[in-house]
Parts: sequence; structure tokens; C-alpha cells
Amino acid sequence: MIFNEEQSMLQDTVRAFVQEHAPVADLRAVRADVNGPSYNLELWNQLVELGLPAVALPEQDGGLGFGYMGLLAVLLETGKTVMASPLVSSVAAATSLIQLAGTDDQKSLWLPRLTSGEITATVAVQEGRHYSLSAMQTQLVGGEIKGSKSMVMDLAEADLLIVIAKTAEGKLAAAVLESSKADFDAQRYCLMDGRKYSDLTFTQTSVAPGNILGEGADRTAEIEQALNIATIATAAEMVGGAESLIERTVQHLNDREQFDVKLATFQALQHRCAEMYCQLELVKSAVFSAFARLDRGKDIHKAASQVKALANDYYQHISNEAVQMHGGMGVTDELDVGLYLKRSRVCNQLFGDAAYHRERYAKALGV
Amino acid sequence: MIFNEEQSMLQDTVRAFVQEHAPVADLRAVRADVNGPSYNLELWNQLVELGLPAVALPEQDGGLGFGYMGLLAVLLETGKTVMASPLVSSVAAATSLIQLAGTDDQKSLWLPRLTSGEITATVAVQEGRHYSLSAMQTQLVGGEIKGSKSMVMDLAEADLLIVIAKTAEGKLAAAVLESSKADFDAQRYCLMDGRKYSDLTFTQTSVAPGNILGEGADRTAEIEQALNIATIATAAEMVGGAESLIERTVQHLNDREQFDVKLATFQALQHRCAEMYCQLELVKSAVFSAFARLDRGKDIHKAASQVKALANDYYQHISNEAVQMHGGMGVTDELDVGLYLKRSRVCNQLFGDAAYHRERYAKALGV
Amino acid sequence: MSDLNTFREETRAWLLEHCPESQRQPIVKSEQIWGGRNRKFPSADAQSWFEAMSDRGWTAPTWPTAYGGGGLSAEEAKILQQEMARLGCRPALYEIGIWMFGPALLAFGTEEQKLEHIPKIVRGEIRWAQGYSEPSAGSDLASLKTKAEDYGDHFLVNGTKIWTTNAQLADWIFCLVRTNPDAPKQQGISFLLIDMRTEGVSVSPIELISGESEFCQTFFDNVKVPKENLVGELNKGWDVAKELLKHERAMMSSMESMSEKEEFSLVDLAKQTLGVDAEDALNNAEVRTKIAALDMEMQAFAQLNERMFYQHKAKQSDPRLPLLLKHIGTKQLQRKDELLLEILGNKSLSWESPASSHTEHTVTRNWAFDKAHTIAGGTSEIQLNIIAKRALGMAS
Amino acid sequence: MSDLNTFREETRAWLLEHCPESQRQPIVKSEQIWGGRNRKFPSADAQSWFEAMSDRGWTAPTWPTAYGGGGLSAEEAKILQQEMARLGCRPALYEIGIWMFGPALLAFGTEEQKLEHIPKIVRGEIRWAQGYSEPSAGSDLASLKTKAEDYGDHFLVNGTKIWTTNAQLADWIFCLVRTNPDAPKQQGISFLLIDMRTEGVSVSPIELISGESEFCQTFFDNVKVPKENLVGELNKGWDVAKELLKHERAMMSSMESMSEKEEFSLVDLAKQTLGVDAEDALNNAEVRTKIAALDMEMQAFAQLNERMFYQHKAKQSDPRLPLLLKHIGTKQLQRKDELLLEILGNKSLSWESPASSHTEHTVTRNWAFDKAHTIAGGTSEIQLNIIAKRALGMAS
Repeated sequence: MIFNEEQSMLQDTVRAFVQEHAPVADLRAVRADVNGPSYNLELWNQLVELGLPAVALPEQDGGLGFGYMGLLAVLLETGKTVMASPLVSSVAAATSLIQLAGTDDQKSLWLPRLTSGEITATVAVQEGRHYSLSAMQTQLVGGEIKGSKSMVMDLAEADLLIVIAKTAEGKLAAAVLESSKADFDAQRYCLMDGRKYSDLTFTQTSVAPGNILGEGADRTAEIEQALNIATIATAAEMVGGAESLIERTVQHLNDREQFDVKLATFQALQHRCAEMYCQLELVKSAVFSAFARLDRGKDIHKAASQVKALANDYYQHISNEAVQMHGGMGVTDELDVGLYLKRSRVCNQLFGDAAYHRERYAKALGV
Repeated sequence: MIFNEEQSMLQDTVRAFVQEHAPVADLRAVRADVNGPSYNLELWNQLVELGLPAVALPEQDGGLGFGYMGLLAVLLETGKTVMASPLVSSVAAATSLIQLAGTDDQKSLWLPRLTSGEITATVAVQEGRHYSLSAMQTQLVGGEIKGSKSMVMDLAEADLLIVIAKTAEGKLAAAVLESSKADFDAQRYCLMDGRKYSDLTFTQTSVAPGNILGEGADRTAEIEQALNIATIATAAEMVGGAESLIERTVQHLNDREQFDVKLATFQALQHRCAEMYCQLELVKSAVFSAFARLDRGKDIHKAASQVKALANDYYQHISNEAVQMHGGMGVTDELDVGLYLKRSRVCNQLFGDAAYHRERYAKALGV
Repeated sequence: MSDLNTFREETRAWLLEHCPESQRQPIVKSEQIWGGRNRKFPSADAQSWFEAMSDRGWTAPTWPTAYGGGGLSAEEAKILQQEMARLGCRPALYEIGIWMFGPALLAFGTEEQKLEHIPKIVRGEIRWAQGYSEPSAGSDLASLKTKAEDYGDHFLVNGTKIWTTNAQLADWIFCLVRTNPDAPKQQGISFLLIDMRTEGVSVSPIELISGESEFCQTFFDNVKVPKENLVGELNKGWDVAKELLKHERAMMSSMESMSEKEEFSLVDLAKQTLGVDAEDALNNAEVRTKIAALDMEMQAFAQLNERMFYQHKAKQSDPRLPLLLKHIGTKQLQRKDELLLEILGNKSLSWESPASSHTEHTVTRNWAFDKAHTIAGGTSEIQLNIIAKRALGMAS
Repeated sequence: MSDLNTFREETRAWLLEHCPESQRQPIVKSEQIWGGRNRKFPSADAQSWFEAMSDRGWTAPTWPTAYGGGGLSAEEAKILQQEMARLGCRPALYEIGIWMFGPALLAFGTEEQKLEHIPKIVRGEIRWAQGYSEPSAGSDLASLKTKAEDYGDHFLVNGTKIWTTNAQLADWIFCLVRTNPDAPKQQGISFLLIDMRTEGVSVSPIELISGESEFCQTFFDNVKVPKENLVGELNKGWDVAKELLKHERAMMSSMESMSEKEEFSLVDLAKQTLGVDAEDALNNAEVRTKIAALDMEMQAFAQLNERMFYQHKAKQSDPRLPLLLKHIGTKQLQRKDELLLEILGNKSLSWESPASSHTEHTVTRNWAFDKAHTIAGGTSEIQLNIIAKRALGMAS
């Protein structure tokens, strides 16, 4: 439930790096270059040098053995400046998929190159307007993928694309494609968080048996687990962003005077900030708990839904309040709060919105 | 959408009467007499002398022709002191049922005695824990009622009991029983609003054909309309209660000093009171609109659900806030706010809770 | 037949004669006619309709004819408005000079000032901007810092104004400036008119989170303003501002209907969207509840407005109710925006991506833009203060 | 083997010997042992367990033996607590004298006062009540009006105290009284001990909205209190009160676990209730969402507590987190109560009607009683003030 010494030191290292080298201005540069990469490649290479792609995996899989709590430490810090990176798409989602669902051969083929940062990967899972595993239509039957995917992160930068699909038996399967060589249509676009996403169409994309994770074995549970990891990783980034927003808002209210007193002295604003802070510490505790469960090998199906639903709702509330409390300047692009606001709405849709996760959680509760 | 001159004068009359003769202390007396009547019979007789049982009906049915807007004027005022009376059970629900669903013979048999106040009537509709017309189980088949009913208002005082049941064809039917002579089991109890309710069991209660409203014709639409009238009448009482609670709370905050300033000067409390007042005027506008539609002969199915869901949620919020803002004394029985709080929760269950009405409204919207 | 009936018939006939068919269609934003030295007409019809109206002074129907106005009585102006509405005539001129500044200048200006400025407003020759807000003042308008120092025949103005709508298009700007730095806040403020062409005036646009920008920041760097441009008494600018503010609310609500922002019905859009995608039907039980809940409240808001209308008609207006409108309305609008975003899902995350439709882009852009509504024109916090004090009588 | 290990083994052996099996079962409210002249023991076992503990002074383990306490070190007391928990031993004595008043008297009392009062607390012979709040003071404790006037050898006390828990059962009461009406608020207050048998003291119970009442109002009508009953310096009672307050929070949280209020799991009760009545399944889509939403937040609150526990263990406690607990916890409790009421429907509208079950009555009574939680012990408004200032550093 809390960081050990190594994880705390890792957090300090990443914090120092991010604050110095990846301020919100970096995201603005990524956003301005609409045809450029989805994140600053140079900054990412520096994170690779810090070993971050390997942070969560155990040493036998080429990892650094910080555990997923180590990845949490990283994401809380990169979230604070809404830093763009493939930490969710490649490190949390794709790498976990291969590690959990791959055969030994598949793992030794891809994991070393992923953990070393030589390559990155991304995952195509969402379809249509809303993320929903149960509603997934894309088929992987007879070695061919048919269907379409939406909102795939960081595709142009990724060497591998892992497509999640349903088998003829209705099980989940994950096919690893070399994104530059595979045969599919992709439409790339920017979203309001300044990052790039792709919608994909697979008409009859062939997949070699060796490129299907588990090579024929049912990997539904492992795929769900990896997607749960991606879900809580997204939430972790959101918590970092929400924390930074509260700090910025309190700072603004303490700095700004109106009617001859500091805005921070208005009780209505104090109470609203206090409520936001309660929300922050609640969801942060839930996130710590989910990552701790993960590292203890416990099931995180319910925890993932708890954490993502809370992160979605709280960050939405906190970002709205932050804009409002910044007053007129809060709605200008000049201030950074708007970037957090927009990132929060994009994160809402990644790996399931609040209604989806509340429904999933209710089912898990048995009500 | 607003009262005409006659309705305004009626409201003034009732307001003066209620404020002078039916303060909240009257409800306390009703509550204390646990085996006594559900309302103060003497006060009710005075309301009868004012003509209130006849207020809504048109003159050809023995009414005073104020329209239902006249009944709204009355209920807003009686609601202000949470006055116990059969205005909802007998005037809004039972009288409307007979007027809308009865044959000419049935109307001339019962309406004159109801509008003159010679008798009162009540309605048994709810079953189980929650009001739901669609889930109703009680059957009226072959001239016999079978089933059970819950939360019947003012039964011991009522001369007539109208039981709503389903026919063999799944239509709604309403059977008029003389409550003292009919054969059914009744368990009478107090609820926390200080009034008396009954749960009924009908094993094989016989109903003469002439006692079934409409005498065999399908009266489903008329019965639904009468129950919608009872629904908005309940909401009208709730709006009166909420209005009084806000006034009491603001008064308290203006009177009470803490930390050397009036409580009313705390901005957080100001904003919360302002939000309550917004809610009040919203639901009041909705209630006026629903009653105005009713008098214009328009359908109020959707309006009834809108009004009751809003009244339930807002009054719940307002009564919670009122208790909180009255501080320690707010949770004592000595202050009246607790009586409003408890009445609001009872009203929530009468003629449908907020979730029921939101569901019904969503269906009406077609989503 | 009464005079007013005659007036109605004549007006109707005149409108039928002078308002071309094309100017009787619902207006879109791009065809609104704004004043200004560089004004352009979207079509010959638009120009002829505008000129017919401004020649009669009916761009400002109740203003005195001495200054180019229409000289109509309140009753006549109302009839004109009714007849225009009946025929669907477009407003002939959109101008804050008409809505806000003109009435204040008529009340406080000198004869020279009125003769100089009012006719040009009526004829749409000069476009005005408003210079009130400042970057560091926020809701506390009276704490403004832009100063005008007395240099004998002129003031020297230094400072900056923010949220000056379309200042890059404006010819003149009316400003609140500080002329006595030692007086208590509101008492050292004057009301000054400044030609935007004066040396030292510059404008830079403000980009909003919605990517749009009709707002600017306007800078004054040693700007010389002739003394005759002072409106009202020195250090009494607050009185002029208050008069102007009275007209602002009326304008805000008429702007709403005029701006023709492309809005979507929550329920219609939900039906289209939730119905089409079969997979979305799976997780919309919660969304369905939210739609019902919000629609009920939006209906109640409409009913509140309707109730106020009937109260007004019966001369029984409850003075507390207008205080509620801005807060409730803007909050509901933002809730609706958020819910539409939730319904549209990942298609609502951009106003330019090729992966989304025009409708989706518009919903998203509205979402971002509407964040300003609870801030501009009196923040929600100020509205709640006002409700508590004036509607509920809470001690302050 | 270290001394502490020896102590642990000896303690365990002693507990096994002296704590009867019946006193090692989970305690119910009716079997709690409170002190007092009129105390009663629910059973012979309870009495023997109480006497064994009080004879060793282990009802107050860390208090000095000179006053009858256990004289244990903090480490030893912790071991005693651990061993009692391990064996499931019931607390031997429930007393605010033990939890709050004793520690303050040990810090501020004279030698005579300690010798007089502390042993009787340890042995449960005297039951204490707290006299702080007043009807007109609310959260502003320091504005209290009960006055104690100096009459040479005694004070004459007049006034009234409210929320004096179980004052009708108490033997003595410790009170904050005003001894200098001219000094600024907190500086004219003294801390006084009053025997409830003194002439002029009277108690009347307060009925709550839940129908229950363990609270009283206590009246002082010309009550003579000997000078030696003043604790701490004259007009410095606020210091004593602050010391006492430090122990109150610890007590509040231990009370929570001791009071054994009959609580119901939201999810369990929902499953039972929604599952049984087929007709209710029809309109519970919204309720189902509410259950999931609240359960998630309640889990997060448990996780916050767990995180604080691990922080504490690692000596890395974040001092801001404890400030959040009361507000979040009480708000969640009230939300849960409201949702249970919604689920139970018309069966949740009484705590005595024959139409409802014991479970339903309890849910309803809890709902009413829990309204007090956001008021007592520091209102939620005060909590939010504190969070804003101390956790977030907002200017005041």
C-alpha cells in the first residue's frame, strides 16, 4: 500500500526528470506538430535510459523487478505534467500482454527488445464509441482478423501492434503484428489532448500461428489481466494529473486577490478545494491498493473497475473545478489547466468509461 | 402557470387558516396519539367548512370549480406546516378516481358525499416495498379481490376504500369498498411522519359489479390519470414543506451567531442555501406547470414523473441540509426540522420513488 | 382604428416592401451584419435591408430622431418587433453600440458626444468594443488598474483590458480607467472613449481552450485621449458603467437567441447514438438514468422561464426569480455538454479529427466553449452570493 | 529473553487465568461496564474480570501506581493491548474518566486533586460527564456563557450545558465555565469539577429525531462549587480543555469499535432485498448503479485507512490524511443510510411499526441517528475549513 525504499527513490528520480525536462510545454510542442510523433521521442529515449520500459517486470523476464508499484511511481509523476509517452500503450498494456499471455518462445522473442526500449508496441482493443470487452466484434478466425478498432494509441511510433479479437469459440485472443508490414487500413488523427490516435480496419489480415499469443491456448484470463493493468495504469496517470491540478488551483487562489482579499480566503472555495482533496486521496488510496494487489498476485478485476470509475469521475470534477476557479484565464489556452481538462476527457474513454466500469463492478458485487 | 385571482385568494385563506390553526404542533399531537386518528378530525372539519373537498372538481360534479390549480394552492399551504389531512388520499386520489373512472350513477352516488365532506375515501394501490403500477399483483377476477396492499393512508378514518387491481386481461380496475363492512385483513401502524398507515390482505373479498368503477368498461387510462393526480398532489405538499424548511433555515442562520458573526455570513452556507433555493423554484415551476396542464386537459403522465422525481430528490437534499445547518439542535426532536425530514422520506415512497419515476420518464422520452 | 393599429398596418406593409425574401430566413452567424468602418455585407439583399432600416433609424427604434434614431414610443417599438418576428425579418444590425453603449451615452453623454457618436452607431459606421475587465481584476471589476493621467488637454492612458470581444474588428472602445488612484476603489474610476487607431493601442487575440477566439487583450501604451472623450463626470465612471450594465443583461439574453450556436437536443442525440451502435446498448443503463434526470431539470428550467413570463404578463413578477437564471442555466448547459460527451464516447474528443462528424465536432467545441459561461458575465460564485443576499436575505 | 518478552508471557498467563471465557466473547452494548456509584455488573464473571483488572490498575495501564494506575511503560501497555486482543478479552471498563478526563487531570491537577479523583476513576467508582457545549454556542465552543462567580471560598455557577452524554447516570461533571466575562473569549474560561449531587444541578434528557436519547441538557442554578475544584489556573481552563481534546479523538475512534452499533452491509442487504421481491427488480437499474458507486467509495475509504496504517508502520505518516477521515467517513455513512432507505422502500419508514422487521427498524433508526455524525465532534463545515487550511495551506 506504500512505496518501498527503491520505489520511492525511483519516484524521486522520475519526478526530478519530469519536472526539469518534461514540463507541460513539452506536451504543447507535441500538440503543435500535428503530423509529428505522438510523444517527444528524445524525451522517451531518456526515459528508456532510466530503464523505465523494464521497470515492472520481474528479473527473469528481463525486468528491473521494481514491481508494478514501480510503474505506479513513474506514472504518478509523468501524469503531473500530462507528459506524453508510450508508458500506457507499450509498457503497461502491450508488454504485460506478451509477458502474461505469450509462450516462452514469444516472450524471449519480444520481451527483451521491449524492456530494453529497442522497440515499442501498442494495443488495438477498443471498438466503436466506447470501450467494452463484452461487446467486442472483431474476429480472429482461421488465421485472419476481420473487424475495426478505434482510438489506438501511439501506433505510428510502435513497432508492434497487438490486436485483441474474439475467436470462433468466443474466447479472447491477441495477435501480434509488425505494424509496418501488416495489411490493414489506418486513419491517424489528433485528439484534444494533443496526442495521436488511429482507427483501424482489418478486412482479411493474416496472422501466422506463432504470432498469436499462447499459440492456440486459451489466454482469455491473461488478456483480461493485462487490460486490467492498462486500466489501472491509465488511472495512475490521471491521479498524478489531478494532484497537480489541485496544487495549481490552490496556488492560484493563494496568489490572487479580489475584493482586497485573497481568493483562497473565500469559504465556499475552501470547501470545494477540500472536497477535491478528499477525492484525490480516496482515489490515490484505491490506486495504491490496486497496484499492491497486482504485485501480490491477487485478482484485480474488481479493483480495476473501482479505480478507473473513481479516477474518471473525480478527475472530471477536479478539472472542471480547476478551470472554474482559475476564472477567465482558466478558459484560455495560455494556461495549462485546459490541457489537463482535455486530457482527463480522453483518459475517460481509454479502457472504459465510468458507466462501463460501474456496471462491471456491480456485476462483480453480484447485485 | 400562475394562480388566477380566485386561486390566489383561496391560497391566502388557507394560508391564514393553517398558520393560525394548524402549526407543526398539531402534527405532534397527531403523532403522540398513536392509536388515535391519522389527522386532527376537528381541523379537517374546518377545512371541509371552507369547501376544500370540492375545490378541484367542476361545478357539474358538485365541485367549486377552482380547478386543480385550486387544490395546488391548498396543498402548498398545508405542506408548509406538514399538516396531516386526507387531502391527498381522499380529495386528490379517491375523488379523482370516482370522477374520472365512475359511471354517471357511481358519480352521483359518491361524489356529492365526498365533495360535501360528509365522507372521505382512500386508495389502496401500493404493494410490497415500492410503488409500481406495472409490478402490481393484486387481482380482481370474477368479482373477487385477491392480493395484498401496503402503505394505505388514512384507512381508519375513510368511509370508502378504493382498491386498484388487475383484471384477468391485465387491465387496471378500481373497486369501491365500504371500508367498515368489507371483508379484508388490515394491520394499522404509525410511520415516522406521525401518521397512520395500513397494510391490507384480501383473500377472497367480494365486489358487487356496481362497485367496480366504470362497471365493466376498461378504465385503465382514467385510473392512471387519477393516480397521476395523486402523484403531483403529493409533490405539491412536498414543495410547500421544502419552502418552509428553507425559510426556517435561513432564519436560523440569520439569528444565530458563532465566532462573533452571524452564521448566515459564511459563504459556504450562503452558496448551499442559494442552491437549495434554485432547486425549490425549479420544482415549484414544474409543479405549477403540471397542474396547469391538468386543468387544460393535457396529458400529465410524463409531467407527473418529472415532478415527483424532482420533488423527492430536492426535498431529500433540502431536509438533510436543513438538519445539518441547524447544528446540534437540528437532530433533536424539539425542533420541527426533524418532522419535515421524516415526512420527506415518507412522501418519497408515496406514489413512486425517484428511481421509479426516472425510469418511467426515460421510457416516455423514448430512450 | 387606433393610432397603434394604423402604425402596425403601416409597419407591416413597409416591412413587406423593404425586407427581401432572403432576409426573412433564419439567420446564420456568418450572415450577421455588424457595424464598423470595414463592415462588409454578405449580399446585396442584406445591404438593401440594412440601409432601409438604418435610414428610418429603426436599427435603434426608440432613440431620438435628433441623433438618427427611430423616435418610436415603447408601444410602437414593441409592435415593430412583433411584426418583424411575425414576418421572420432578420435583425438589421448586431452591435454592442446599439445594445449597451448607445443607451448609456444617451443618458450620460454631452450633446456634442451624442451628436458625434450616436448617428454612427445607428448607421453601423462605427463598431464599438467594451474595455472593462483586466487580467488581474477578475470578478472584482472595481479593482481595475488601467490608469488615465491628466495632462491638461488630454489623458495619458496606460494599462491593459482583457476579454475585449472582437477588439481587432472594433473602431472605438469604451473603457473604465482609474483617474484617481487615491480614492476608494469605485470612486476613482472614469468612463473614457478611445479611438482604436490612436497611437499606442494594440490588440492581441486570446486563444480559448475550445481553439476558438473572438476575445482579445487590448493594450494601451501611453495613449493620448482628448479630454472631450470623458463621459459623465470625472471619477464618476462607475455610474455610467452601472447604467450600461442594466442593458447588458438584456443583451446577453438576446445574444443567446441571435448567436444561433448550433445546439443539439440531448434526447435526440442520445436516441440516434445509443440506438445505432448495438454494442453501446450494453452499458447505457446509467446513461439512460442520467438523460432522464437532466432532461427533467432542463424542463423545469424552461418551466421556470415560462412561469416568469406569465408572472410578468400578470404584473406579478417575483423579483427573486431572475436572479436564478444565469446560474441554473449555465450549470445545466455544462451538465448537458458533459453528458453528450459521455454518450458520444471517443468520437467526442476532438473538434477537427477526421474520425468524427460535424455534429460530433460541434458537440465537443460547445463543451469546451461553454466552460466560459459560468465565469463570464458574473461568475457562478458571484451569482450564488447574490441569490443568498438578495433573494434569501442572508446577512452579509 | 528480554524483559518485554517476559512481560508478554506473564501477561498472557495472567490474562488466561483471570479473564473468564465469557469475558472473551465479542461484547454487546448492554454488557459494557461503565463506572459510577450506581454501577451494576451484568454477570459475576464480568465483575470478577473487572475487579482483577482494576486491582492491578490495568483499567488505566500507563497511569502512575501512586494514583492506582498500572504504572506500565508505553511498550508494556502496547503488549497488554496486543495480548488482550489476541485472547479477545473485553475492555474491563468504559469511562470517559479513563479516556479523556484522567489524562488531563494528571497533567493539570494538583496533587490533592489527583489523589482524590484518579483512583476512583481507575476503580470505576465515579462516573464522569463532560460539560462543554452550550445551547447557543454550537461549533464556537469558546463563546460559552455558563458563569462561575467568585464568592470567596466557592464559585457560584449558573448556566446550562448541552449534549452531556448520559449525564443522568454521572456522579461528577467537568465543565468549562466563564470566570472573567470581560476577557477575550478563550481567556476568561476556567475548568471546574462539579459533584452532580450538589444542590441546583438538574438534568433533563434530550429526545433525538431517532427517538433515542443518551444525551442530556444539564442546568446549573446557583450551584456552589468549592474553590479546590478548579483545575489548572483561573482563566486558563482553555489549556486544560486542549489537553483533554487531544485524548478525545483517540476516544472517538475507539468508541466506534466499542459501541457495536448494529450495522448492515449495503451490498448484502441490497442482495437480500432486491432479490426477494420480484417486483422490485423492475426499477432497480438506478439503485444498482448507486450501490456500485457508493461501494467503490467506501472501499476507497477503507483503502485510505489501510494506506495510513502502512504509512504509520513505516514511520512515513502524511499528516494531512487524518484530517480527512471524519468528513469522508460520516458523509459516506449518511449516503449509505439514505441508499438503504431507498432500497427498503416503505419498510424503512419507522423504527417501531409492526409492518417492518428488526433489521428494517435498525436501518431506519441508524439513518436518523447518523444525521448527528456530521455535526457532533466538529461539524463537517469545520472539518472542511481545517482541511483547506491545514492540509492545503489555503490562506485564512
